[in-house]
Amino acid sequence: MSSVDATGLAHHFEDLEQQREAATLGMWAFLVTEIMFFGGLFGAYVVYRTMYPEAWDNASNQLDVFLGAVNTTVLIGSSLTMALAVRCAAKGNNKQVAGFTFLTLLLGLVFLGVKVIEYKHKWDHHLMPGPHFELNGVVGGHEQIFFALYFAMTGMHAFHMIIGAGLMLWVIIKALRNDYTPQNHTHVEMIGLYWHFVDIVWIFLFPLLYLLGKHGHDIAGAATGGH
Amino acid sequence: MSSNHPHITPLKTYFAVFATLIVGTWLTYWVAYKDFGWLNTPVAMAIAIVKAGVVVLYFMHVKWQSKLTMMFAAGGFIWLFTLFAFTLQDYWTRDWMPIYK
Amino acid sequence: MSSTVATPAAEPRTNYLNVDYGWKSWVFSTDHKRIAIMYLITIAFMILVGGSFAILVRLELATPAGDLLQSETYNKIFTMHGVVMVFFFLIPGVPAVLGNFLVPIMIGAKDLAFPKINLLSYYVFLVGILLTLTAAAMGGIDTGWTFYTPYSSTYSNGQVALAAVAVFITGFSSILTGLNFVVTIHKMRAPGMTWFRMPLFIWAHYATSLIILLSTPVVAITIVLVALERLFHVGVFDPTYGGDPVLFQHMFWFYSHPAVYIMILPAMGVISELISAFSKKRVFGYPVVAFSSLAIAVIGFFVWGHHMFVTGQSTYAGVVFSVITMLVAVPSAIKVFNWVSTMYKGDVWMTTPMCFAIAFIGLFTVGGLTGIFLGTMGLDIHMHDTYFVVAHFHYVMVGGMVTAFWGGLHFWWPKMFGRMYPENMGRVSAAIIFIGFNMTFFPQFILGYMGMPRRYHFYPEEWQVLNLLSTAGATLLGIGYLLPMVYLPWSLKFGKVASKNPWGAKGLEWETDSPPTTFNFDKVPVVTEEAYAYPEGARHQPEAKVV
Amino acid sequence: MWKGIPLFPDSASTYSDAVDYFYLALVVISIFFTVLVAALVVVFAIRYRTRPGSAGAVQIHGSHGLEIFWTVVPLVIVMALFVWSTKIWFVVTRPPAHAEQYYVTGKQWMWKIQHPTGQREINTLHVPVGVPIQLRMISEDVIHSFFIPAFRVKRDVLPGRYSTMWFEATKAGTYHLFCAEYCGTKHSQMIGSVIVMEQADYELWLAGAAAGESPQAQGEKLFAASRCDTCHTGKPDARGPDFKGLWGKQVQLSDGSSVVFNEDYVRESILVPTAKTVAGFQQLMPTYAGQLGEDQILSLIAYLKSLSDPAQGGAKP
Ligand code: HEA
Ligand code: HEA
Ligand code: HEC
Ligand code: CUA
Ligand SMILES: [Cu+2]
Repeated sequence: MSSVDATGLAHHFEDLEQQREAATLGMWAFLVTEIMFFGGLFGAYVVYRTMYPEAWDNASNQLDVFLGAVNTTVLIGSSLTMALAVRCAAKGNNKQVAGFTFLTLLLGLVFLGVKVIEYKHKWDHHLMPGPHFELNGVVGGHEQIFFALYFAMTGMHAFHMIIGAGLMLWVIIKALRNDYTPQNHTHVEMIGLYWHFVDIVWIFLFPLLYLLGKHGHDIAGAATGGH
Repeated sequence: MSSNHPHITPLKTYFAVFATLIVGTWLTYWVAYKDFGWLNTPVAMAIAIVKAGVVVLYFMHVKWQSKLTMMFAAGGFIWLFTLFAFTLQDYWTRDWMPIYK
Repeated sequence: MSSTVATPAAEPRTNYLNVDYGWKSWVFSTDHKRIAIMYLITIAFMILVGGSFAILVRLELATPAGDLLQSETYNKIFTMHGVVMVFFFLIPGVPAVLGNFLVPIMIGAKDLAFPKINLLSYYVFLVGILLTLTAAAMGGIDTGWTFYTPYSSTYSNGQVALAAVAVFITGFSSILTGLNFVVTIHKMRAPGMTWFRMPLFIWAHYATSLIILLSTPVVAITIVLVALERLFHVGVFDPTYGGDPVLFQHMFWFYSHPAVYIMILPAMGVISELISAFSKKRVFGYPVVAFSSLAIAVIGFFVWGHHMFVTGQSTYAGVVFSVITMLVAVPSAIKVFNWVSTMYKGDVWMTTPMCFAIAFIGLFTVGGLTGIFLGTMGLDIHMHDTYFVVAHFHYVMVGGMVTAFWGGLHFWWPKMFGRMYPENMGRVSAAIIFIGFNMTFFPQFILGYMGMPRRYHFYPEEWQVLNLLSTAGATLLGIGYLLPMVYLPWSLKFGKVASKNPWGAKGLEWETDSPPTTFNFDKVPVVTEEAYAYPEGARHQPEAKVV
Repeated sequence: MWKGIPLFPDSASTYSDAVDYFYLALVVISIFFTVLVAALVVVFAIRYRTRPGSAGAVQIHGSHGLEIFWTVVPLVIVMALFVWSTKIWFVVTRPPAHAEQYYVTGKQWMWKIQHPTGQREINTLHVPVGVPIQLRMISEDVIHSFFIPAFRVKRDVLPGRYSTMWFEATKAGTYHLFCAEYCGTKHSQMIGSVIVMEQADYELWLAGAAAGESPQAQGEKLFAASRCDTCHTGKPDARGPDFKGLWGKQVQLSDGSSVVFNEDYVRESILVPTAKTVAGFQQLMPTYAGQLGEDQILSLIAYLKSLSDPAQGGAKP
């Protein structure tokens, strides 16, 4: 069994350094798989966008840019608080770890809340892809594929955030139990890497989904939302 | 990590990165309403890549990590690019063949 | 190396098998060796399931009229055959059983880097199997193992969504295993175990793990899209909404071509070990063989379009994929020639594993060369989706990977269980498998060139003779496969007790007990020599021939 | 030419012999390497077998020369094969300029075929010897694949996009026609035959078969019946564009890009008119999705195409 000693060293490693290096490499290897996972969706996006550029502009104009931009800001903020939490853990300051992680969690929840509002809006306007999809009275246009990918991409992203939120709770509990020391806080670091990765995905999703076909539109009018 | 004492990044760096990200976000937003023709998307992507780059380097500490970690981080993106490139070479060359009289 | 003489100790030492008893000590075990054994049992069961489907396919095809099964049933059977064999036997076969057992031992580590994740990957795999079997029980799927849209997403009546979820979940199992291997090989090597002292088995697993990490996630998300499309008709691949069914094929083959190297690379690693051990020689051109694994892994990523030459891909894209397909054959050729040269002036001992290794070289060569037929576009127009393809991939997968699996299993059997298998039985079954295999699949090359399409329940009468021959061969092959499934378990109780190193082979795994202790070594080994450092004039010692 | 040998299917198209020669070359190369490898393995296994008093292994680390040799030789061989096969590939995929146009629609589980002269057939294709024939194919449901082993040609038939293949039969006879892409329950029964006839016999057959109207004529009728002509009047003030002389030309779109006026574009314009809007026009055209079947769309295409054909005089509504 992978028994763990008092310093947090599992039996099959030689020392904490080896253990930590293994964890970091393992996390990055995992993130590589995540890149390819979202990459499949981005690939489909690129292919269809080259096939149906007009539909893409049209459909993108249905999204609420302002909410999207706000959410981007929120998520970036949560990335900052996460980075700060990791920094405090490296100093062994468990109280601050709990505090910053809690902030991160909060910002994450704000993001998900905004997403719910956006989804609700799509639902109300028949923009859920499927047999009932309808845009400006047209049924079965290529815009539907945009929305299928929009929901798949943002849905997968939100799903990753929900898992991240669970992990945050775990960090908070461990921090409140004073588990982190300057020598052994790999746990927070790894979860931090995961959270930053989720942020990066959104950094690409925001311009690709929300900001197409905007030129010619009025930037001020955008603030009140698409429709 | 190359040493058992983890790198502690100065707070200033973190806030600078944060500022870059925020500025980047609203810059993309603003730029999207300008008409650059086909350049709109490349510009937006360039900003996104810079943003992702600073997150990877500073927030995710890759700047201070072993070469191996850097290779893995870079490898993921490079591979993704090959997936795109080799898929698109199909779509972009489909109507080169003059089968339509 | 200490004594190699088999002395059944009065008081057996504690080893990973007898250290703990009771089912809990197995199902919650994080010991990589116990997990490997659990995989072995599961996979043995799956080959019986998949093999039974194969037998049904062959029985049906014994006559041109589809008189044994309904068309729909036939379609479900070959689909289940492909799905079970590929996802639940071939992909996990060597890595999750032999790799799991041997990777840590061969590099002198106590365990894989993440033992809990290793256990998790086993259970994820089990869930995948259960879901697949549920899907089969609830009506099955009839899409072919390739799940091509829009048939799978819109028209099929089968349990596509459930099967898709099952494949998705199984993908995670292999990702977790691959991740564990990559980190273990990078970070857990014993002192002195430099990259160029690693056995080629480890190189092969490293290359395989990279492919798993980079390709599996793409098929995972693709399968999610198919399931979404199936459940909610979202239109990603549906042509009525402007979706492109060919996009699915790109995304599917981006995984599934590299996946064929996931299947063959570990098998090639096994063959390198076998040939070296039984020729008492260092593998000829060791670094070249090591790098050829990486070359296959990397180049193998850019050939996927050779499955799509006639499916509506651009004519020019076909050219690009074809030329890279030609390139990927070269590192495989290099491997074959290096194996052959390793035997030159060796001290060759034709044990069962060596018989399998030699069968592998021959069958893989035929399978690989027919891959060239398919990779050249002018021919593939005619051969695509005919029995020529079926014969090609059974030669590489069954003649290649499965043969190597049997060879490796026999080779390391004494290490895994501390008992020898009955040698002569082993040689006989190797011979039966070799003959039965060729009889089953060689006629299919001819059928393919004659134009018999695959996945056909009915076929024109003029092709019955060859089909009958194939069915007869399959029966022989089935018997060949059943034999080890009987005598190997038998040997657990009645086989001769094995010494530490019954083959007199090099490698860290032969320096520890048979079976090894829980932490593999009493103290961390220090490596001072390169892999396969057999001395000049090395001979198989008569006393080592315990069999 | 391989008729006596049962290892080859009939060879009955202009390029089928070329494919066979290439195949034979590959077979020879494969036999060479397989025999070489097998012989070496067997000889080594016997010659160097372990036995009391055997010499023992001679440790050889490797040889740069040999490694280079067996890297370069296969490389040269496969590159040569690649070049050879790619030549065949372009012959088979590039239809000659004046091939006769046949239309094929695949659906679960049958082939519907229409001759340029209007005759319709199901699961059988009659063709004359010595005439290059191009098939334009589309599927109504899933992916199928049109496969004629005797001609050494196959091509997938996709839903939502036209694919094409061509052949010129060289020998009268009846040959297998298969669906080669798995398409569901009766995939193995989606078969038929290709009947190659001498030119004169073909004429006779055409005369005997229930001759329909030519696809263009059908398309022309449909153009009126579907009220396309209310907008596409061909007059300068028409609500929709004029099609005369447009075939194969670039069409300017309202967003500045352009697109080729071909089968796929016309089909898209009919089914999803919103997808691309022609420069200088309003997006007024209704969708015909669900109203026109693939066969009908093919007829409309044949008609629109004929409007650009000088031989047809560009008949206008
Ligand atoms: C273990 C699995 C495995 C392996 C290793 C391979 C290896 C190869 N495969 Fe195969 N293949 C499959 C499994 C595999 N394949 C499967 C499952 C399918 C069908 C999927 C489906 O549709 O269901 C398939 C289908 C398939 C196709 C598509 C056919 C079609 O559908 O139309 C093609 C086309 O290029 C192809 C090519 C190749 C090539 C070039 C290699 C090469 O890597 C082979 C290299 C090896 C050698 C060349 C032999 C050794 C060399 C020598 C002894 C030296 C002499 C060599 C030369 C002079 C060249 N394969
Ligand atoms: C690892 C992969 C693997 C393995 C090991 C096998 C093993 C076998 N396969 Fe197949 N096969 C595939 C992978 C594999 N296959 C794939 C991917 C497809 C494509 C599916 C698709 O089109 O979607 C396919 C398709 C396929 C077809 C084509 C079906 C069609 O297109 O219509 C055929 C036909 O002969 C076939 C036959 C066989 C046979 C006879 C064996 C034999 O080697 C099996 C021998 C094993 C046993 C027999 C089991 C042990 C014994 C018993 C269970 C006891 C009962 C037996 C007796 C009493 C004799 N397989
Ligand atoms: C209500 C008027 C209307 C009807 C009816 C109509 N069209 Fe159109 N069509 C248009 C307009 C307007 C355009 C140009 C704008 C656009 O591209 O959507 C157009 C564009 C087209 C184009 C692309 C033309 C180009 O020059 O690129 C094709 C092809 C076409 N129509 C075919 C048809 C066919 C076939 C029918 C009947 C089955 C039909 N149309 C019926 C109004 C109509
Ligand atoms: Cu149509 Cu198979
Ligand atoms: Cu392949």
